[in-house]
Amino acid sequence: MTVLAYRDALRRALYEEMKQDERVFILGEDVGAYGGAYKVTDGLLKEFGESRVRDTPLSEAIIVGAAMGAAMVGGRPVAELMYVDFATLAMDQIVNQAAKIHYMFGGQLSVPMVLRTQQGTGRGAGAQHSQSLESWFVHIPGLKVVAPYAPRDAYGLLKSSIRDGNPIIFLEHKGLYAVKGEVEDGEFTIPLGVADIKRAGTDVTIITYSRMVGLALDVTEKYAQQGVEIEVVDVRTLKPLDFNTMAESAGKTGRVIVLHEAVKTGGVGAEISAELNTRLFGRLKAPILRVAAEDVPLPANLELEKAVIPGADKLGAAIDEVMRYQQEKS
Amino acid sequence: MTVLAYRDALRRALYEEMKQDERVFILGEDVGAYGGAYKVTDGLLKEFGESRVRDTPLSEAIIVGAAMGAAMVGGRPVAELMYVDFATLAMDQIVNQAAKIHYMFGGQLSVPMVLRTQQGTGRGAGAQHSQSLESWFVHIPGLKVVAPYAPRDAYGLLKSSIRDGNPIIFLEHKGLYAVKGEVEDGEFTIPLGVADIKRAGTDVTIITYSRMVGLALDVTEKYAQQGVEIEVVDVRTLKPLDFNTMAESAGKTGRVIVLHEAVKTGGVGAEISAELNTRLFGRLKAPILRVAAEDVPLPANLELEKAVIPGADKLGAAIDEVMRYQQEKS
Amino acid sequence: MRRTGVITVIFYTMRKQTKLISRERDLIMTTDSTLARHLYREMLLVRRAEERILQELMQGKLASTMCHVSIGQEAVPVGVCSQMQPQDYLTSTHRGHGHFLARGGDPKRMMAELFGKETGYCKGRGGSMHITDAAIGHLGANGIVGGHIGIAAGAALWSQMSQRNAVTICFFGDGGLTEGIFHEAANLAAVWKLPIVFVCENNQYAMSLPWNKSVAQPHIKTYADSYNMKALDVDGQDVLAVREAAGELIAHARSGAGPALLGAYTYRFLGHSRADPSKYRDPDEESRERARDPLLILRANVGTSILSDADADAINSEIETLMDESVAFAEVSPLAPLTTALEDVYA
Amino acid sequence: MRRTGVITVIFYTMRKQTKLISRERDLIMTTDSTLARHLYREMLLVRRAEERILQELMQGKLASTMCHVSIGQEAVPVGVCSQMQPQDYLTSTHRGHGHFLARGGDPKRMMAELFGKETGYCKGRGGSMHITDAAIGHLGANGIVGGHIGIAAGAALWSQMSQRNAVTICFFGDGGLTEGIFHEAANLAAVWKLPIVFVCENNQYAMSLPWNKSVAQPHIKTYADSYNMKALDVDGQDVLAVREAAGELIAHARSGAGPALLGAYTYRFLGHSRADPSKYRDPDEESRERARDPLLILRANVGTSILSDADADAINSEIETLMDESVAFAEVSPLAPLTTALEDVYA
Ligand SMILES: Cc1ncc(C[n+]2csc(CCOP(=O)(O)OP(=O)(O)O)c2C)c(N)n1
Ligand SMILES: Cc1ncc(C[n+]2csc(CCOP(=O)(O)OP(=O)(O)O)c2C)c(N)n1
Ligand SMILES: [Mg+2]
Ligand SMILES: [Mg+2]
Repeated sequence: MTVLAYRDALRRALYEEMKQDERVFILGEDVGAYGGAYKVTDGLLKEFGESRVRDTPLSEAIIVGAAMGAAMVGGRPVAELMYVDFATLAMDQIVNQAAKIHYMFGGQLSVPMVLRTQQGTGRGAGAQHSQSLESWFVHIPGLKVVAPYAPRDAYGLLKSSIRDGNPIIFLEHKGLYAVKGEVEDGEFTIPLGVADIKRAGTDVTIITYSRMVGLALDVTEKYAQQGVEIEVVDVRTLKPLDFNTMAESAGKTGRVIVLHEAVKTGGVGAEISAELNTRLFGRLKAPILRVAAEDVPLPANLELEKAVIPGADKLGAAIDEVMRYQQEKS
Repeated sequence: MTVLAYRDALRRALYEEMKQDERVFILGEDVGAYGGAYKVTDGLLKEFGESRVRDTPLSEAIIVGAAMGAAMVGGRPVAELMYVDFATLAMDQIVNQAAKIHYMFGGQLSVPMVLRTQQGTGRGAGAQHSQSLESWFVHIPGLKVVAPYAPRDAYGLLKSSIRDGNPIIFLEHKGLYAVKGEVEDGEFTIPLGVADIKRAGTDVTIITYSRMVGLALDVTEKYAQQGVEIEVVDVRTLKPLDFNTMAESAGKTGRVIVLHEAVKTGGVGAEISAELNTRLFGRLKAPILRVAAEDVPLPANLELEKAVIPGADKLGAAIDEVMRYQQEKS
Repeated sequence: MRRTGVITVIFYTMRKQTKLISRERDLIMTTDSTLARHLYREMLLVRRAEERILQELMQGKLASTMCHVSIGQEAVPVGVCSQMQPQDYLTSTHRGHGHFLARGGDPKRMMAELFGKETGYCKGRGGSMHITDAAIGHLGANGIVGGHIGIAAGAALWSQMSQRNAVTICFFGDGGLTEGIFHEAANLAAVWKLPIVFVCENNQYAMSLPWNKSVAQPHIKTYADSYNMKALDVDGQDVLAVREAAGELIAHARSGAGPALLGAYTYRFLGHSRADPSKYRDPDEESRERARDPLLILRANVGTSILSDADADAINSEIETLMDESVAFAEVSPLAPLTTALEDVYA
Repeated sequence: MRRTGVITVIFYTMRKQTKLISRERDLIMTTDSTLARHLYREMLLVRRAEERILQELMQGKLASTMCHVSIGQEAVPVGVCSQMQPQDYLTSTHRGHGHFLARGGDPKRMMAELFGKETGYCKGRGGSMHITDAAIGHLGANGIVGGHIGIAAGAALWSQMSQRNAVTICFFGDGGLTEGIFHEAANLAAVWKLPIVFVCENNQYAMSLPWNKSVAQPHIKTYADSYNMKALDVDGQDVLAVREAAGELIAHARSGAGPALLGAYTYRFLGHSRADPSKYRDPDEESRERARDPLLILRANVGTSILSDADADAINSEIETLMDESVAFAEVSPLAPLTTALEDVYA
């Protein structure tokens, strides 16, 4: 075991995959000498040279386009978009092209490309640099979507993503890069599409991903002291979603909270809640609650930002609410 | 009462608003001499001239950008994007800019802009010209989203949209343009955010919008003959969603199907289902079912296309399924 | 030895004179007969295939409503593709039958694709607008104007990185020129010296939008200056001129000297799509431009000693047979089973 | 009478010589003292404001981590804005304090905005990157490189349609030049002859990306050729040269003759943001470029008879006081109540 920061775990994955597979290369803004806006690719230029660690001009559409085209003819690009907010400039390339090429062309071509980017709040970066847009990608057949929380998951899932053979949207979180966690020493991968129970519990299931896993874990102790055992399911991969693991946990606890940092309306929480409600109809003790950001753009002022995203208070209120159903109904 | 085709009802709204308000103007690809790819703006060039009906170069980002900027300083643009699939080229302008300007700049500026586009299947137009992307826009605070089915709704909602003062995503359907319906003769508007019960019923609520309202209405007769009275709720506006009307109907029937043409995963049906499940916890007779397109890109072959989008068979199966809960539970 | 001359063509939509490279009549005579026959055949193949496609479309045989023919523009894909090598790539547009056939795509499986059949190149899922043959380096016709330019840049990038000596040809229309991604791609290709040739097929209209309302100056090659890129503007009705210019630019790209831009000035003889009667065009302009048929121009330029009437007739009947066979193949092929609509979402 | 001369500046990142318009020393003497003092004051205002902002940032006083200063680049916004009329618009970038103050934005409410206070221009929701004063035609600083170019084009469009005689200034960086939307906007503006002046502030870096890895040729004005647009490249450290070039281009745009492009060559003296030690830059380059301080260049160019040391000192103390007042105003202003985070989503 080694303790690694999230960014270092990601870098280790990139480094190993580039060492092992000459087709893997990196492109994006400031990924070279600068080492990436959040320093994930730091040092890779020195190790692999300018051909495989490519600083691009500021042209997000062609960053994705060039990655996609290279992937179609034999490359294994890992493209970085500095903020997920800038993916808005490349949605045609991601959605109309990369996601559809394999299907639309009858399976003749494929797009083994990883698109790394980061999202979320925590820096008062304002409305245009703090969004969480995962639900857009989850809605697009042909894409896979990954959103790790723990450094070891970031490492293992990035490796699987690079090897996967499909266009992968790999969503990091700007607030996690410095967060540390244990990572096994040898090489390993973590399969896409498999959720992970980050804490076992019997009374409430919190389903979440990315930085909000941390928030969920944070509140569990307090509730454990009150005798409420919370299970935290980190879905890790958002497309495909591991409904089996989620439904199993939900069936056991009977109380589900879906927690994410994206705004509530149209968020991934809706998909999870809708599907679990259908699967577990009549077997839930309480309504599934969604704890998510308010339906507003994100303000730059850090205090205001905190006020609109989920915190321990809102999560706690939701836990209290679903637990009330115990008294009333059991 | 006049019987008007959808496209003619839309044109009437545009015509009237342009007559009444000099600030209203149209811009987009082929909106002038060509009359729009689907002929909605046909004849408006002759009536209002080249300054107010502006053919643009093929540059989707700047079509939206120019509309937005004009709106910020006094214009009332109605921009047309020929297919919603091309909105992927303008997502920064729509999402990072238009949707956020009022909030991010502290209320100093606003964007009274309507972005008309059309989506959906029915022409074998293939993976890049047939998507239904409403759930992306529904996820973005600051936007409003409209998706009319009936010609009179198209007319009344477009007029309200033009007058609204916010950026509106107005989603028409390529399969509805020729469909006719009654429209009242005098001028009228329909408020945004209010659902419409297109058929009253007591046993099952089908919540839907856009072209799928037609499918829902089509199946009701058959079921009425079997003694199953279906209520069809046309939400019409997708943001904000009229949950009061939906919850009232769902509370009454206890059985809810959400029907849309967008792919199921991450569709608006998830949001509707999640919210209704929470609001009506314990009061539903059957699980809320979602009937939606399969999670695949859309094939060009019209037969294959039909196979992946909801039809009477799939909708019927869902109705049968929720009705089975009557026998079991009541 | 440069054998191209310069002619001046008036672009009606621009009402400006534009100097274009074209073959000078007297230099053409050296052209060998095999080449002339090849170019004529390829152009006629595209012409006849599209005539046949229109016919089948009218009869309701096509599985999708999306279909755009390039009748009148055949010299551009044929001239350009005649200079491509087997390892090269190309990307194509919504108006892609010409690129596809000129690159050597199989008309049978193309027709089957348009009919939505299982034997089609894309198993019926793509149709005309997404016709593709990866095996011959054809990376897809694309429905998004400019959308495929990214693919082209990427194919060129990987060709460079993996030292394949391959050049990528990126066809796009005058409409594509005004999409932002063209500029992002041109700049990236220039900065990285990618082996790519951008071929702008300027048929003077993007749907109903005439060239003079689409851009503010008529010289495509001027766009290359921003990117320090080699460029030529050529008479796109003259297949020999196109071939020569393309040869020069492809060689430039292949040498590692960087990308290039070819502006080919042509004309769409028919409407944008079947739904379009082209009312926005001046009938006089249409007849003037239709008179500049690339098939006739080639025959006139090379003369009957190089390409005889008998040659032309033989080519014509070969192609007519091929078309009959292609349609027959498409007809008898089975429809793709409905369950295949759920396949191939992921690799 | 054109009073601009031409100097040649070597761009280290490009290792090419670029001819730029600059004031010739002997022609400057005619400049009046009021103007010189005004330009000096505006540049010093931007300089001192940003120095103060950095100081407050270090002390943790700013409400957001996003903050980009333009120290070294002051001559560009000041020279350009000195030619704007009250009815004109501008759009700005992430590095926007200069545009904001040069246009006449209030430093007090700006500082309050950076402190996240209710009295700030955006009620604390925007911060440095979205500083905006609609009342003076400032349509917002923008966090998306190139994102505001659409707004500028639209403001110019409506100015034209409503015959306001207003010109829109669109500031953007060398990084913005390679975003597709710049080209879409430039083309649209050219085809529609919109009254807009695109001002490319080329500070030779987009974060760590040097100009020579961003583009394939160094002349910004070359981009204008594609759009048949009037353009000038100017030494962006010489405020008088910027002012003159801007005057010419703004007049051109205002006359209805169409858009224009100004390439202003400047240098970012500090890092991209606080987090950036600029390790990717050659220290020699940095010191050479920092020696070309626009404040010093103006004083040297006009001489002490026009702008005396006493003038400069007086201006400096006026501004120091203003800065103290601005920070004090920001400090005492109340934080925006948390509930305001839920307001103004819709108009
Ligand atoms: C991004 C995008 N915008 C608009 C369209 C609709 N459309 C299809 S073809 C076409 C005209 C394209 O013009 P051009 O590039 O000149 O090609 P041509 O049709 O003349 O061959 C348009 C507007 C599209 N498919 N994609
Ligand atoms: C579309 C987009 N891409 C990337 C970024 C991240 N970013 C912010 S500023 C910047 C550099 C911009 O360079 P330039 O336009 O030259 O302006 P400068 O910072 O030099 O003033 C980058 C890459 C962004 N904000 N928006
Ligand atoms: Mg064209
Ligand atoms: Mg810069």
